Amino acid sequence: MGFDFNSLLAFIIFGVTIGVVYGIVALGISLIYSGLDIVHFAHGEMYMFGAFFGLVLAHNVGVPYPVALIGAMILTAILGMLVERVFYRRLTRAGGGYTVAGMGMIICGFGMSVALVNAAYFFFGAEAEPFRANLDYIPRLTFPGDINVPESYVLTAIISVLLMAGLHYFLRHTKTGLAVRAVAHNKDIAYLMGINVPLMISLIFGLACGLAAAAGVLIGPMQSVQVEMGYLMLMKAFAAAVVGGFGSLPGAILGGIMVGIFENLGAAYISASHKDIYAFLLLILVLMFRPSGLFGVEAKVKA
Amino acid sequence: MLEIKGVHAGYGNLKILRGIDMQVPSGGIVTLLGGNGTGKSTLLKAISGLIPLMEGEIIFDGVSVSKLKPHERMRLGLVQVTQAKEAYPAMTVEENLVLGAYTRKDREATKADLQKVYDFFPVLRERRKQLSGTLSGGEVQMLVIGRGLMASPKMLMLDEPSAALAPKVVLEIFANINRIAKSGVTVLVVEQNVRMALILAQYGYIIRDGVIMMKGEAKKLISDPAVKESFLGGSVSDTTKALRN
Amino acid sequence: MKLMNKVFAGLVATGVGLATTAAFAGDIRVGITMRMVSENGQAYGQMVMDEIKAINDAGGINGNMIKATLMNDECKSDKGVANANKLIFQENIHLLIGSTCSSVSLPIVDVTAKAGVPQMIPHSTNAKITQKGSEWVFRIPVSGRYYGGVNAKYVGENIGSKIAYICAADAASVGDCANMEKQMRARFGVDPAYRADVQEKEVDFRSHMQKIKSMNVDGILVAALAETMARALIQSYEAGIGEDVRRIGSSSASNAPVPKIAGDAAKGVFFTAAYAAADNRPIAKLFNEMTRKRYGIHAPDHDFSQAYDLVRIMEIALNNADLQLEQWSLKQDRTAIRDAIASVEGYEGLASGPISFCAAPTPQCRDGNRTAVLIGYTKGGENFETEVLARVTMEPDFGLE
Amino acid sequence: MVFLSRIADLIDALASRHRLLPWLIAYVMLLPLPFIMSTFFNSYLIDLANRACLFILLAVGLNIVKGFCGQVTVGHIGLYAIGAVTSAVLSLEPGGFGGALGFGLPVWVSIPIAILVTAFAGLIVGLPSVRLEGAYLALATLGLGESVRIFIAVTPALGSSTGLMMIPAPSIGSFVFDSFTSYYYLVMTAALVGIYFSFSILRSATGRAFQAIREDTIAASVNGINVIKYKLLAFVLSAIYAGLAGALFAHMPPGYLHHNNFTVIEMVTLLLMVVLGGIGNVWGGVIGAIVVTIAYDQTKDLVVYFMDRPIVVQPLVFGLSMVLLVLFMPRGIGGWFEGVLRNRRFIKRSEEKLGGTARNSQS
Amino acid sequence: MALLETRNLSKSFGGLQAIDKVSLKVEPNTVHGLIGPNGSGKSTFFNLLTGVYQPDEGSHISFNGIDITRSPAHKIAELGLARTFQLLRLYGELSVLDNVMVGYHPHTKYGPLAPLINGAEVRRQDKVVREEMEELLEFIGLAEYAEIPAAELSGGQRRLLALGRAIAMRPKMLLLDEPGAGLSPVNVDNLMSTIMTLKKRYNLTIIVVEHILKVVMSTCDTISVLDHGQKISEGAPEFVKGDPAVVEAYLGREMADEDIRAAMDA
Repeated sequence: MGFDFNSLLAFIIFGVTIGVVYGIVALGISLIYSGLDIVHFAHGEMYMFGAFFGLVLAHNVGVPYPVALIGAMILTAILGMLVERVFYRRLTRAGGGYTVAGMGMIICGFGMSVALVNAAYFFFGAEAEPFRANLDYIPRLTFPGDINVPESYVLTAIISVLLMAGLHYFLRHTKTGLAVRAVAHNKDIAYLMGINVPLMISLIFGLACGLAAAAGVLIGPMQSVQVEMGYLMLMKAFAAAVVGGFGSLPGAILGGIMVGIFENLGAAYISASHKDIYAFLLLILVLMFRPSGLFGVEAKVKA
Repeated sequence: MLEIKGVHAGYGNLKILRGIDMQVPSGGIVTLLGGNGTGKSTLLKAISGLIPLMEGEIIFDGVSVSKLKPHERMRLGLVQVTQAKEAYPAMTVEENLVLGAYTRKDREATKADLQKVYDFFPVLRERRKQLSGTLSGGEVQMLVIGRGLMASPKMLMLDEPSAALAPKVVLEIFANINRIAKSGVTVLVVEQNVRMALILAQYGYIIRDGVIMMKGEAKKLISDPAVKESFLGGSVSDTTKALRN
Repeated sequence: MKLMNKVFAGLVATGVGLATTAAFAGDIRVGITMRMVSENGQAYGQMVMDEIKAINDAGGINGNMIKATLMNDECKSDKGVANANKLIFQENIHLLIGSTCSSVSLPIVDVTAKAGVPQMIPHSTNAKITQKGSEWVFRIPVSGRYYGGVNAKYVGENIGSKIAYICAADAASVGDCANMEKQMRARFGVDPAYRADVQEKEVDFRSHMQKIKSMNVDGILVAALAETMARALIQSYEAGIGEDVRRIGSSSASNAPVPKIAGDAAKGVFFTAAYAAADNRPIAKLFNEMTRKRYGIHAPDHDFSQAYDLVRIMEIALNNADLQLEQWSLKQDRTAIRDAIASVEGYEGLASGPISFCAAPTPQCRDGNRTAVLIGYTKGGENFETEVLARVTMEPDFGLE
Repeated sequence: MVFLSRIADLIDALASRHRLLPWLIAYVMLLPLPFIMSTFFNSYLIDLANRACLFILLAVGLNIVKGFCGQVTVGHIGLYAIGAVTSAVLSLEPGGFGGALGFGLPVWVSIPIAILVTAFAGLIVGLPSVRLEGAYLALATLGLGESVRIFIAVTPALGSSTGLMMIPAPSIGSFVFDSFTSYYYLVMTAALVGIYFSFSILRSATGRAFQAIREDTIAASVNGINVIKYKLLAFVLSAIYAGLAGALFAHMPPGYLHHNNFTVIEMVTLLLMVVLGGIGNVWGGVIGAIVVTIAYDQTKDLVVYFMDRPIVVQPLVFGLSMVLLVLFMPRGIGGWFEGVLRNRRFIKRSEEKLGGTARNSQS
Repeated sequence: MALLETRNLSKSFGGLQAIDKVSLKVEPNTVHGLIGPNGSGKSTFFNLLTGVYQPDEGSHISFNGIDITRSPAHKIAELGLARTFQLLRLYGELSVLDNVMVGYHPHTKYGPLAPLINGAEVRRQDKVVREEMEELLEFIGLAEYAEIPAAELSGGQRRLLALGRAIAMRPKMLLLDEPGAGLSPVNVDNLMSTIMTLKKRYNLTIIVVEHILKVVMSTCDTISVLDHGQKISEGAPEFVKGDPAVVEAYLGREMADEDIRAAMDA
């Protein structure tokens, strides 16, 4: 296959557009990790539930797409908080405080993931559903070299930027955001500051799950919505979070974009059938040689 | 102000405090002395609510707080200043201080208090935009005390304010604590530095193995040979004397 | 803690208890293993069970009831083999129906061959299933080797020979792709203009479409399972590939999710399958009506028709077989059923053409259905519409070396 | 409780005669199982027992790295896949039916080679553990395990989507291990030997070193344990178990392998076995494997109708039970079992000491 | 010849100089005390000696004539340098007996794979080791708790076990990190007499970090004083006691109580 800059540019653009979605999910994973020291293995299912909530709102209730997006974020946030309250909290408290990761947490996360997927079968069925959204008000971008970027991707990019900016503003410039950061760093001291730590933990979980839901609703119109969509996204998002530096929020987005570009280039120039391996490869390489991630500051690696 | 009645507490099955009784009268400074692993940090955690009580009761300002969560106790004005190493290093000095006032709703008064803290510790004003991780040990200690003050406490509990600080800085910090007490805040200082703490405080408790071994007026304790005898973590001169006896 | 222990002890006890349920005489025992996780999968399973119940309600087979046991194999070979073993050795079935996935049917062929149990394949197109030389296997659907030939012939004659291939990594699609490529080469001497092997559940085809766009191909073959194919179709339009480039589907294009998800992008797609909902025969219309009413689907795809045909062929064979249905006669009854199925000839059901089997354990005998229909979508979406472009019957040994 | 104690006493008594005696008796007791099953129940149960034995091997192996050594690995199923595919490819006829790679080696040669290859792969899976721990290690091993599966799924030489088929069954002379019963003797022996070796490791300096690393890595290194070496050793040992289980799975009739036998769901099942049995407990892994295999088999046709839709509830129950187990029974069945035995030993020792002059400890 | 010698030992974490060019010699068969205020770097010093931390460039540590500056922790342990931890770091889930048997690990004569290859030899040797370790437990008074998980012991018993685990390593030198923390004075006395007995019995050289000055003063032959990562004084207890640098580090300027009080009131 000949090499030309136009197609290279195209692959990079495609990588970025899908990468931001990885980034949003990774953002949630990073948020939960830095806040609660939990690697949330059921986050892909939150993403899936978010997509379905959005679908139900948009198709069955008939609200406009942006409303469905916000509604799905809220509903999934509530679901996430419920799961955290009912299950994870028990596990963390047993270990004294809110920080006991390790094996129990990982197994619990996997079990939760399996349970949520199968609960979703009950409600949504196994069939893939198309997510049709009227996005005529979004411009369709055309890049030089005849590269089309459809509306849904443009919208995704815009919303991702908005979400990131919103999250940044919330964490840096509001009092609650300050409290969230305090809880993330050390729960005991946050308690002594008079912060309602359990509430903040719920908030962190809710926020993270809301972000995953946003990713689900955004990706709906690009791909279809299906109960088993979560797992692969989870893997990509993990890769993104690790590449960007676990716990680093801007790193998560950058990591997502890197994973997106990396796997698109790999698929285009090496082999398309190994596409999913590239994300893992990146994940493993980063973990082996720079566990703190490419943009991370601090990683929980032993001394 | 604070009354502790027969408190038993610990972690999991491990009981560390075995029946602590203590009173901190309103106004003034009380010190709690003890070496490493004697249970003084555990007692502080029990008072501020980070660990649940197994037995006993804690009454603050006439209200039983035994069942309250830490943030609820803090809203009553029972504020604990953490050890200096527990400032939030990734936040700026000002963010740390604002966090101290997290529970307060009165914005204007909070702002005024922020200025008051800056007046109290001018060095913090100079460094308000710096990340607290870049401060020196003494500055961080001032920061955490200032953060405690931001909550407009009725009672302030300090956890080893002299730890890992140069003697000169310790003196400065203790002078500040004295000023805070004079402004009407009740202070409980937990210390290993016996002599300095007993000079600062009016009343002292000595804890060992999870029980109060000795208590009394600071002036009496400081000259009590029994204190020197029993308290083995004291200064060299104290110990030297103890050895000679 | 104590309670949990009791629960598990109970579980184990029930397990052993269930395992001892002895098979009783007088019933024709049929075991079914299929993928029950997808909605369609459940609907087929449901239909097979419903049809068997209808037979029973109408008096059974010569007065004997059919006792059907349905198990889910999740489209996983180890689970499918375990199901088959359980059905054969624990339930003592006379006949096995399964599986819907080629990768599960393939190992089960060996199980049934060794145990001596007739196996009817409801929906697995991989050509190797019948090439293993088992006396006991019967395939109702059209083998993948025929599809490739029909597709290639039509494409080469009507569209052009410059074709781009997008092949997903599931067993059926890999076969479809390879067969089509082979036939295009054999018939027209052309190699693929572009070929991309993608993952089974690939979601992003844009880089391939971008490359294909710059190549001015005559057509694009998308061989993938339904949802994956639908995504590829949509993205081909998003990339700006015009309608003049024909989209060719693999046989999964017959599944309802394709037009449902792809929407307008499904229009103009054509593919080969074993049944067309646009079939005008009265029996087909009745069948469409029946599935629509019973299972609430817009139009049955060829998986439904094949499952339906399977039950009918089974009914014919069971009626013809001389069955004792006693405890001692299990082996004899199984052989009788096998021979009865092998002697079904010229069955005209819903399928595209007549289905005939014969006794030899060869693909020629056991790939009973050799007629593929060329179908085109004229409208996408939930209420999709199709048209029949052609109907082609192949020689029995077509596609075999 | 008393009953358990009795059995333990009996085993102790037997072991004091000769330490292999309990094992031999267990082996002899397991020998007639296929005949009992096929006579009184049905021969499918032998097949079930065979699969249970494979899972016992896997679970016991996983326990070495996870339970003894405390390394959180989620890539074990990838090793299982490597063992299976290697042995299959080596023993398949060249240019055989499936279109996959084949070397035509005898099964008895291919299995040991597969174990060696898997052991080497285990070393590689273990490498991240040198630098990473906890969640990071879980992610790295998950990535490696999934990469193995995807690699198999897209490589035609390794079966890809059609799978590897007609993998020969092991044979001695003209006797072929292709029936449930004959294969039972193969896998049962392997499982029992596996359990025995697992105990041997646990009760040696090697096992103590593993556990010390699990409890406190820094203390272990200061106690003179080469932490890196022992961590890798644990990975390699568990890989050997996985490789053996994989190879035996590959050659088990009908001799078919497909990449979807090695997905994360299978890994989760394996985790469930280990957790249910009790992490770090050898018998726990065995009990877990047996219980889960039977429960899985018996619930697979359990269907519940919800909104007129038939729902296979098993995976849901399975996921939930995993969460609940971790929450309410974190030490599993084996942990409870262990507690009973430990109390028994303590009581015994105290009785021996009764009246002795053991110096009392302080405080 | 000194058994342990450090030259210019330094370690910094980020910007913080935890240990700053400390040179130290420990003679065989002595008890060497290491004291200093909180945060003066005593624990870091131990961590450097035992290979838990890697020292900075230019540092040098030799033990028994062998350079161990960059040796990994397990190699150092094999050379005969054992230690206890301030937070004990026992293997909580392991039985008391197993804890000390792990301590014996450096002297295990069979390879790690021996249990798979030569089980009989493993059992024979383990039996010998077990008897020896039970004897040790008997000596420290934990024999009847041998089968109990270490986590279920009381505080004092745990300290003893930590000591026992270190002794089981058959070390030439033992580093004790605050062995008396959290013990009552009576128990501290008991502990010290136990340590001294052990020293004689096993012919040990000991470095002890301790807060309780009484312990240090009464048991040590030599004392080194650390402050802010630097060695500020060294010598016999009597000398250290009177060294103005030490007094300064612990007390600040020599001030009368009244002067301090006045300064606080200012």
